[in-house]
Amino acid sequence: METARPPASASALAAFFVVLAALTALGFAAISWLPVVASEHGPGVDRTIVYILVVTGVLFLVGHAVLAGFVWRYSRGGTPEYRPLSPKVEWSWALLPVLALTVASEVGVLVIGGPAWSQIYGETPAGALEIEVVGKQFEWLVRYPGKDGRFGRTAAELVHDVRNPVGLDKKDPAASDDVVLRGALHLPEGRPVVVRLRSLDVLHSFAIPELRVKQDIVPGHLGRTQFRPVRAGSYELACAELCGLGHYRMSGKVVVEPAPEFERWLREQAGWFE
Amino acid sequence: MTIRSSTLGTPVLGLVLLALGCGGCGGKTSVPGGGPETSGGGSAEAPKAGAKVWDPALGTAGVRGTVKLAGKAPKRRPIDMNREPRCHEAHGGKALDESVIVNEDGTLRNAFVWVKKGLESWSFPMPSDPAVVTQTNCVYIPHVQGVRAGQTISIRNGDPCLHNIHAYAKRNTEFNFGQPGGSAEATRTFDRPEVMAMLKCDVHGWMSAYIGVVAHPYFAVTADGGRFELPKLPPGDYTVEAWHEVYGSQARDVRVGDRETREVEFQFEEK
Amino acid sequence: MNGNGATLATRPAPLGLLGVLATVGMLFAAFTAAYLVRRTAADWRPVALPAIAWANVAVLVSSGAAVEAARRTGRGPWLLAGLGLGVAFLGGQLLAWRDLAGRGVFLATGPHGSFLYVLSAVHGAHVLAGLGALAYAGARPAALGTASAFWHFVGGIWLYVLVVVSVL
Amino acid sequence: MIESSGHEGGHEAPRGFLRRYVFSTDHKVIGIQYFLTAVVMALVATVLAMLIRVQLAWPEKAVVAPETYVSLVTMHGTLMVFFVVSLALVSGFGNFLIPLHVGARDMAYPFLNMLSFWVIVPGCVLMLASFLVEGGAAAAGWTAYPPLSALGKAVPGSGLGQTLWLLAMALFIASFTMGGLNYVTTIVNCRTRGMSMMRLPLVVWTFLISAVLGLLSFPALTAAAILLLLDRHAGTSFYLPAGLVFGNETLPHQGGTPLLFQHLFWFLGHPEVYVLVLPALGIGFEVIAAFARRPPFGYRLSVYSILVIAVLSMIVWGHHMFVSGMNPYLGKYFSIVTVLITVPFSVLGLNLIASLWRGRIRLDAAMLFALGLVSAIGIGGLGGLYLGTATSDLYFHDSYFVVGHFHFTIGTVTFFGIYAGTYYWFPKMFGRRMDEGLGRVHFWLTVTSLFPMFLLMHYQGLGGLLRRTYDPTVYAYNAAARGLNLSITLLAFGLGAGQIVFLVNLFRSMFAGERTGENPWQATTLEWTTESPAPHGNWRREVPSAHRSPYEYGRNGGAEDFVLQSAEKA
Repeated sequence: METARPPASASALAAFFVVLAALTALGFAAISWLPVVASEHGPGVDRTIVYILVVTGVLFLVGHAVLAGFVWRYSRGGTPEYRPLSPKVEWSWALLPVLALTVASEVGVLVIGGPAWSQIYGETPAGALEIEVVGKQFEWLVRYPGKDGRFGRTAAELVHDVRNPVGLDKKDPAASDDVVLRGALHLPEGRPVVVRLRSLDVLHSFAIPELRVKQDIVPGHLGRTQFRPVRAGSYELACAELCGLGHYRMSGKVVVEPAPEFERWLREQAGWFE
Repeated sequence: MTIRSSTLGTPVLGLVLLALGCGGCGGKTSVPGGGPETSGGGSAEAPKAGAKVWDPALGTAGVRGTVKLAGKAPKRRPIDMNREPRCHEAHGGKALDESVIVNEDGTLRNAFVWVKKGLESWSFPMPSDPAVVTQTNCVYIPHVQGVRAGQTISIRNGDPCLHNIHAYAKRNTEFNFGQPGGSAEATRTFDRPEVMAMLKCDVHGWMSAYIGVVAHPYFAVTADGGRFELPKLPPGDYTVEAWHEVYGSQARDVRVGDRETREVEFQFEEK
Repeated sequence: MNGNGATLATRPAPLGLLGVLATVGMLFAAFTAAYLVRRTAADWRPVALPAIAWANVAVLVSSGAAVEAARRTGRGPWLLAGLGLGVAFLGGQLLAWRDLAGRGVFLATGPHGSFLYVLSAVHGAHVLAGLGALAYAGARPAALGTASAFWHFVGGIWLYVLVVVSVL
Repeated sequence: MIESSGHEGGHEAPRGFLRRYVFSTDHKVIGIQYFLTAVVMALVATVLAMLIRVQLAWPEKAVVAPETYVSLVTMHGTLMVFFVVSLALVSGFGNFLIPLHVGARDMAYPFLNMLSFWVIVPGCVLMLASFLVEGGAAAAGWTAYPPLSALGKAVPGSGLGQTLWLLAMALFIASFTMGGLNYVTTIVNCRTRGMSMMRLPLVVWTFLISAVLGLLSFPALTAAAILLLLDRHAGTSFYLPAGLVFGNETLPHQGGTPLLFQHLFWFLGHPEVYVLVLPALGIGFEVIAAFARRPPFGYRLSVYSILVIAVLSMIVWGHHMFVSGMNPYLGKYFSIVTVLITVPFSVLGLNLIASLWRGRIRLDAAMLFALGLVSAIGIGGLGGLYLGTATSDLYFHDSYFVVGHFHFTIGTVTFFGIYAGTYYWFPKMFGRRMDEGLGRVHFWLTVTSLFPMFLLMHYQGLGGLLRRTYDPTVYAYNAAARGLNLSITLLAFGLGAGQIVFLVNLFRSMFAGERTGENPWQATTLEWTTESPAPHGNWRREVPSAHRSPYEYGRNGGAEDFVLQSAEKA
C-alpha cells in the first residue's frame, strides 16, 4: 500500500505548518515594537517576555516540525498497526512534557519574573515622590501635594468637573495649595514615585507602556503603584480598562525630566485654590 | 455615515427574525429625539388641552430687568486645555472658566430668566427652527440657552476631535453619545419642561452647558449689561425666576396689565 | 428503563439529584463568598434577625421530619403535613420580611439587610421548587426519595444560611 | 421530581411536524436545533466582528459611533462565547453524540433536554433585541464589570440593553445547567453493557468534565448577575462603592466593591474556557484517530490530563486580575498555579500529535480541521504562558496580545472542533456527506486568513496596542502595531468569505449531499453501528454492547483495518 510520494494535500498541509511556524517565529521580531524602557523595573518585565518568547518559540517550532513531518511522512499509505501503549509506557512518556513544562513555566514565574514583580509591589523605597492620579470618564486628573508636601482632604460631594475636578476641600488648609492638572503627569528622573490611584466613576487602568506600568483603578479603593523612571522623555498615559464610549480617548501626557527641572516646574505651579 | 446602535439593530434583528422564520414581528425602533414634535404636551407644566392659543405678536404686557451680583466678582479660573492642543492654541492658551462672568457694571451674564408660573392656560406656536448647540474650540456655544419643550436641538461638532454630549436631566430622558470630529450634526429633543438640563463633555471636563427647557417662549439669557426682556406677554400674574449655575435661583411675583412693562431686579450674592 | 435493557440499568435519579445539589450548593457558596467580601466594608451594620426567623426554622425542620416520615411510611397525610409546613415556612419568611421592613430595613437600606432579602428570596425560590417536587411525588410516589432528599437539602441550606448571616 | 423516562417499551417515533422537529425530546433533533441556532447567532456575531474590523481599519471615517463600537465588542464576545461556541460545540455536539457514543437510546432526561433548548431560544431573542432598545446593546464588555455595567449614566448600553443582557445570560445559564445535568447522568448511568468508563470515547470524557465544570462554576455567575441586577434596579450596593460622581452629583451608593464581581465572574469565566476547549479537543481525538487509522496516543494519559485541567481550572481565575489591585501575593499564587495548566495541556497536545505516528493519514476535510486544531492549541496554549506569568501580563494585560490569544483558544480551537465535528458527523446527522471539495476550499481559505490574522494581533500586543479602542491613532507609541490593522481587516474579510463556503456546503449538503451508509469513515465507535441518519431511539435493533476499546483502528491491516467497539471478541 505504501506509495513513494505523499498526496499533494499532505505536502501542502505540511508545508503550511512549516511556513506558519517560520512566519510566527519571524513575526516575533515585533519584539522590537516593545516601547523603549524608561523605568527601573522595566527590563525585568522585558526579560520575562523574552524568556517566555525563547521557551515557547522552541516548543512551538519543534512541535510544528514534528506535526508537519508526521503529516508528510504518514500520508503515503502504509500499514498502520494497532498497538495501544501499556500504562507504564504512557506514564514514562508523560514525564517528558510534565517535567519540561513545569520547569520552564515556573522558572518564568519565579526566577525570571519574580524579582520584577517584587520590585513593583514590594516596599516603597525611601525618598519617594508621592502623587495622586484620579481617573474619571474620560480624563486623567493629576494632583501634587503642593508646597506643604501634604495632600489636602477631598470629598466626592465637592467634585465639580469645571470648578473642582478632584473634589478638594477648601476648608482644609493642606488642600488649598494642592496642584491639580488635567491629563499631564510630570515626573523626576531617577527618583522613586508612588502613585495614589483613585477613580471617581468606573474602572480605569493607569497604563504607561514605556514605564511598563499598568494598574487598574477601582472606585471605592485607594490604589497604588510605584516605579522609578530612569529615562527622561515624553511618554503617553493610557487607560487600559474599558471605561465607556470615550475610553479610547482617555489619554494623557507623561513628562519625565531631570530632577532639578522637575522641581522648578513644580514650584511654578499654582495651587488649585490660590 | 456613522452607524449607531439604533440604526444597526433593525437589520440585525431582521436577519435573525428572518432566520428564525418569524417574519413580521418587527419592533418599533426607538430613536431618541428622532424628529421635531409640534407641542410640549404631556407634562405637568404644559398647557392643558384646549388651552387658548396666544399669538405673541398681540402681546402688550412685558417684564424686563437686570440680574446683578453683589460682592466682589470672583476671578475667572484659567482652563488648562493642554490635552487638546488645537483648542489650546485657538484660545491663545488663555481660555477662562465660564461659570461666573460678571460685567464691569456688576451685572451677571449667563443668568437664565423665565416665567415660571402664570402661563398655564395658554398654548404657544412652536418655532420651526431648531435650537443649536455648537462645540467650537472645546467650548459649548452658547453656554446657557433656553429652548421650548419638544423643540429640536441641533448639536454640531466644529472641532476635529471627539466630543461626547452627555445630557443630565431629572425630568427628561438623559442621553449620551459621541461625536467624533467630522461627524454630521445630531438632533435631540427634551420633551418636558425642565430648568435646567446640563450638557457635559466627559472627554473635556471643563466643557459644560445648560439648557432651560420651557413650555412657552418667555425666557431669556442675560448678556452685556445683565439685562433680560420678556416682552409680548398676555396680561396677568406671573412668577419670574432667574437661575444661575453657581448662585442658584430667585423668584419674583409680578402683575402686569395691558400695555404695561414691569421692571424686575434680581440680585445674587457672592459669598 | 432504557429500551431493551442493554444499558447498565442504574437509575440516573440519584446522580441527577447530586448534580442539582452540587450546582445549588455552589450558588450558595458564591453568595457566601460575596457576603464575606462585602462584610469587610466600612458601612457594614449588622441587622438583628427577625424573631420569627427562628420559628420558621422550627417549621422547616418539622416539615423535613414530616416528609421523612412520609418517605419511610409511604403515607399520604405525612406528605401533606410536610407540604403544608413548607408553605407555612414561606409565609413565615414573608412575615420576616415584613418585620424587617417594619424596622425600616429595606432591600437597599444596608448591606446586611440586602443579603438577608437576597438570600431568603433565592432560598425561597428553591423552597418553591422543592414544594413542586413534593407535590409531584404525591402523584408519583416513586419520586418521593429524590424529592425528599432535595427537600432536606433545601432545609439544610437554610440552616447554613442562617448561621452565616447571624454568626458572621 | 424528574423521572428518567427514556423510551420505555418500544421506541416509536413521534408523529407530526411539531413533535418531531420543534418540540422534540429526541437528543439528535435537539442537538441539531442547538447547532442551527448557533449558526444564526454566529451570523450576527460575525457581522458585528466585521463592523469592528471596518472601524479599526479606517478609524478616521468613524464608520460606527464610539458608543456603538463598545456595544459591538461587548456583543461580539458575548454572542461568540455563550451563544455560538457553547451552543454549537457543547450543547449541539454534546446532545447529538453522547447517547450515540455511550449506547443509550436518549438522554437520561429527554424532557429536561427539550426544555433546555426552549429556554435558550428566548435568551437568544432577548440578547439580539437589546440592539433595538434605547441606548443600544450592552456596552460594558463581555465581562460586564461594574460600575460600568451597573449605571446607565456611565455608558448608554448600560441602560435597558444591559438588563436584557443579564436576563439573556440567566436563561443561558439555566439552559446550560439543565444540559449539564443530562450529560453527567447520561454518561455515568446510561452507558450500554460493557461500556466501562475507560472504554468511553475521549470526546465523551471531555463532555463529562465540561459538564461538571459548568455545573460547578456557572452558579458563581448566577449569583454575580443577581447582585448586579439588584445594584442596577433596586438601589443596593453590592458592587457600587460610595463616592461615585456623575454629572457633578454623587450617587447614594455605599460600601460596595467592584472587585467582588470580578472574582465571581472569573470564577465562572476561566473554567468556561475549558468547558468549551475540552470538547473541541475531544472531537480532535475522535477525528484524528479515525483519519490516522491509529488509536489515539495515550488514552489514559489524556483522561488524567483532562481531569487535572478541570481541577486546575477552578483555582486559577485570578490570573485575569493580576493588575486589578488584587493582593500581590495572591497574584503570585495565581501565577504559579496558572502556568501549571500548560503541563496537562502539553500532554494532550503531544498525544494528539503522537497519534499520527505510524498512521495512515487520510486528509479529508474533517481531518484537515482536526490538524489545524492541533496547531491552534499550540499557539493558544503557549501564548497563555505570556499572560499567566504575572510579570509579563503586566505588559500584555488588556492588549491585543490577549485578543489574539483567546481567539486562538476559545476562538480557533473551538471553531475547528466544530468544523471537524461537522464534516465528520454530518453523515450521521443527515444521512448525507458534505462536499469534500468545498470542504477543502473552506479549510484553506480559513487557515490562510485566520492564522495570520490572529498572529498579527499578538504582535500588535507586543507593540502595546490596547484592546477595545475605537480609534488607536490617539496614541503615538503604538504606531507600528496599529499599522497592521488594515491587513488584519482584509484577512478578516477573507475569513468571512471562507465561512460562506462552509454555510453553502452545509445547507446544500443537507438536501443534496451524496447519500451515505452506516459507516462512511470506517470508524469504530458505537454511533457508526446504526443507520445514517440515526433513527428515533438510535438503533432499530438492540442497543449494541461495548466489547473493546473505542479505537481499534489498524487492527487487521488491509482494507478492513478497524474493529467496531461493539464487535464481540473472538
